[in-house]
Amino acid sequence: MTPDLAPAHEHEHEHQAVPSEPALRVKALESLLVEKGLVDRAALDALVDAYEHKIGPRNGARVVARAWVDPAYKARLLADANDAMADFGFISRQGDRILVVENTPTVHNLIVCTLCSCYPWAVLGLPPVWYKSAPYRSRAVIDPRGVLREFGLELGDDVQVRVWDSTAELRYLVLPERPAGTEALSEEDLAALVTRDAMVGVAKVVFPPPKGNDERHS
Amino acid sequence: MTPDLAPAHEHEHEHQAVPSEPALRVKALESLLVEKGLVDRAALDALVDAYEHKIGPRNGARVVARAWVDPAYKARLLADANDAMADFGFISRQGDRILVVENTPTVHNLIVCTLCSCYPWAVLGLPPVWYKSAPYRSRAVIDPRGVLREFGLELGDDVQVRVWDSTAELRYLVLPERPAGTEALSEEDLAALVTRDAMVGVAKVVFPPPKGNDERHS
Amino acid sequence: MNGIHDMGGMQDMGPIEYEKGEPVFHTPWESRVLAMVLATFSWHKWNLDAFRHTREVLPPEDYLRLSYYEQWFSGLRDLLVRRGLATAAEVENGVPAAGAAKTTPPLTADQVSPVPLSTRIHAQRDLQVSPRFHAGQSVRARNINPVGHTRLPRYARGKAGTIHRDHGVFVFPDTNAHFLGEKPQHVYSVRFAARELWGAQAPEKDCVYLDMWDDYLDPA
Amino acid sequence: MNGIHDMGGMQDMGPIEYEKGEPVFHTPWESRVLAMVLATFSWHKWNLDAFRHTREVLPPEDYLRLSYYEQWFSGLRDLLVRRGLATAAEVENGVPAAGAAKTTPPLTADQVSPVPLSTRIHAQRDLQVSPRFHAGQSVRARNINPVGHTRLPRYARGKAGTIHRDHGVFVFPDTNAHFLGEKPQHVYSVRFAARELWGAQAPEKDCVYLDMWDDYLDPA
Repeated sequence: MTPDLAPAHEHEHEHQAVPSEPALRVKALESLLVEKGLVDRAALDALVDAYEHKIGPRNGARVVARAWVDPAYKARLLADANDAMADFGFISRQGDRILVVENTPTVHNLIVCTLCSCYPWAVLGLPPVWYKSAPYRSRAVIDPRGVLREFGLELGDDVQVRVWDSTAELRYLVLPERPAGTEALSEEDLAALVTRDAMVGVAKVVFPPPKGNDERHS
Repeated sequence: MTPDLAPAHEHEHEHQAVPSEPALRVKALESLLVEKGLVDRAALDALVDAYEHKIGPRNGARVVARAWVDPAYKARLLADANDAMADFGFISRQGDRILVVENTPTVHNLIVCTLCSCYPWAVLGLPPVWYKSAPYRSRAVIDPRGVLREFGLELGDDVQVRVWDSTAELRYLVLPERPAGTEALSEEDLAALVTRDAMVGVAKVVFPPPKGNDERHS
Repeated sequence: MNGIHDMGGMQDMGPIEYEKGEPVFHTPWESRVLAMVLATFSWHKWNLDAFRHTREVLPPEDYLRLSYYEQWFSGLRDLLVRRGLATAAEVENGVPAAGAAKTTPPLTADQVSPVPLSTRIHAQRDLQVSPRFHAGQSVRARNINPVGHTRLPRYARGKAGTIHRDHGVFVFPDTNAHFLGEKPQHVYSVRFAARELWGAQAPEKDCVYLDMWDDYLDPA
Repeated sequence: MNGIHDMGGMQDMGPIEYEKGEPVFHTPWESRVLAMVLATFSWHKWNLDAFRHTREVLPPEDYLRLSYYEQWFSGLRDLLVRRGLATAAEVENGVPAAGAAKTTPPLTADQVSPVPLSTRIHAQRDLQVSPRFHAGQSVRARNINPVGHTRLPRYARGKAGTIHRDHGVFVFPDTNAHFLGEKPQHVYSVRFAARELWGAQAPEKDCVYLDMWDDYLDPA
């Protein structure tokens, strides 16, 4: 990777004397595709930039916060998520279908893709490695409560766990419960509380937010 | 391995300058067990010798040949294989249970162990690598005809395939069909025709035997 | 294909490894693989189902060992050659064949910015197709074991569930992945009780929802 | 445990690799592993079910990568330590701990020759236990998903079959593997139509027989 193509991470790797084997092979393929006119390097740069800097869980968090403060918006969101999210501009009304599932005191939703790694990119960005990993994919459907326990979330017997296995071209987003004590917070402040993990369903939104919570990367 | 412990194979490895990592680790464990008095080295040698030289598909072949020439023996074998095999001395009447399943023009039997590698050691010796391998174990139950095709055996639609998945402590042996043209052969000559593969059910016994058939190793 | 990718219900994959403050990409080359995969979709020489299937045909050992983007890279190389956008020699050497014509990329940077709305999956079809089922209906997932691509996981096959909602008409992955036609049909959200899937050990009220095509279902 | 070892029905493991004239052992160390595994059974500190389970708890990547005797070696080391015949340090260093007492091996060469009849599995029990089923009866395999050892493969769970014969009383692997008792019970040969297991694609007459314990079955 030349520095101008990947500025955000280059500093991590500049001390690496010998580029890794995959790095060389990927670079060779990119050269080929550019030289053959199959891809436009500027388009690749724009794609990387979009997923690295523009598309991430902040999108989903804004949606969640608005649903918390605006009951009419929440109703729209649960009825037609694409339509409601289009208000923010980061999704098209005709785009890939998103469904929002709501957590309540008696219902906890969890998103997984057992067959590959389907994930609501438009509102959460690219999935973290653990979401794509075999341990999560394999056990989320057979032992969701055990999986949640690994994430530090213990659910009572009175709570129904609903697991959504993303087997088709529908993408799921969990609408977490609004934590108590947040009545005075602005929509923007509420959005800052909402984590990726909560929108996948492996965590709850907590207030006040835990110190040193660096889950969020954008 | 010191030469006196593994005479049969040592010549294959004497040009190997550096012993392989598993060889060293195995040797270290054997030393430990001998020094602690947990195992008797002579007993280990006797076990290796038994499986390398005494117990193998020739045992099963003798049983099959006798069943072909002696209808009363065949009836006993199908009714109580341990009792019938005890005649030969290589199995105990109280030993691990063996069941013999008979191939006919309309029934073909195939043995597998999908969960591990169970195999009728007493009559066939130790299983070959392919029998223990994932490709065989996984597909023998879902696509036995495809598996048999890989072994060069195409079965007609009029033949029922019965797969025996060795999930418990019963061990299966296939009694293959006696090939045509063998009416004049002695029991001993018949036994020489019977292959391990035929007794697992991935082949038929053929006469005259194919040239260069080196499947049999004992 | 009943393969290692179909891992719902396996219990031996170890603990979940969570990385705090995980970056979007762990190395720059990962980002380039992502971008190349997305950009080459715009040639319409393959589809997402076909791309998914390239991962599924990896040997199980490789599937478990290779990282996500290594698998994507492998799948991209495979499709470029198989679908005629590049030759095996070109992909191997990273250099266009002598005399190869230069084409014009269908995806340009301005189509990507500010957000890549143009890299949609486009799997839904605005077609009038009769649904075979309706919300509330009892269904049973078929016991099929195709050697090709399917999105019906093994853990749900043969199990009884209830239609939760009708999502509309989508292309059918089992044919689409193999370029055998879109076979558009209704996709439903189907609810399965955890106990139906996993037996009496499962908590009584818990359930798993799967999105399932008409061809995966029978009336129960 | 629903694990990679339970591979009946998978379709992605590649072609069967057949070695012509395959030797009994490929290296001398393989033969020593076999012999040590067989000889240490005579301490009766573990059983075959427990030994099998040591393979099943290997990470799937290792299960697919390691050879059969490498897996055995790993399992033997595990049990020696876990069942108190040796310490982890002894197994690591290959040297008895200072001051460790020397015992007398229960298995001697004369018990092995000419053939090792003494290395039997000994899983059958001469006990009067009422069978829950009889030949000809229709049964259904239970849908259980224990995290421990079981010999009920996933591909048969929930499927209907017919009792072919009663094999008698045997120890129950699901408890025996974990040293939780023998729980002796009847084992049956159960016949399943291939179509019941794999759907309409399977040949009509073909079938698969599994040996199944009483606790794996319900009346159908």
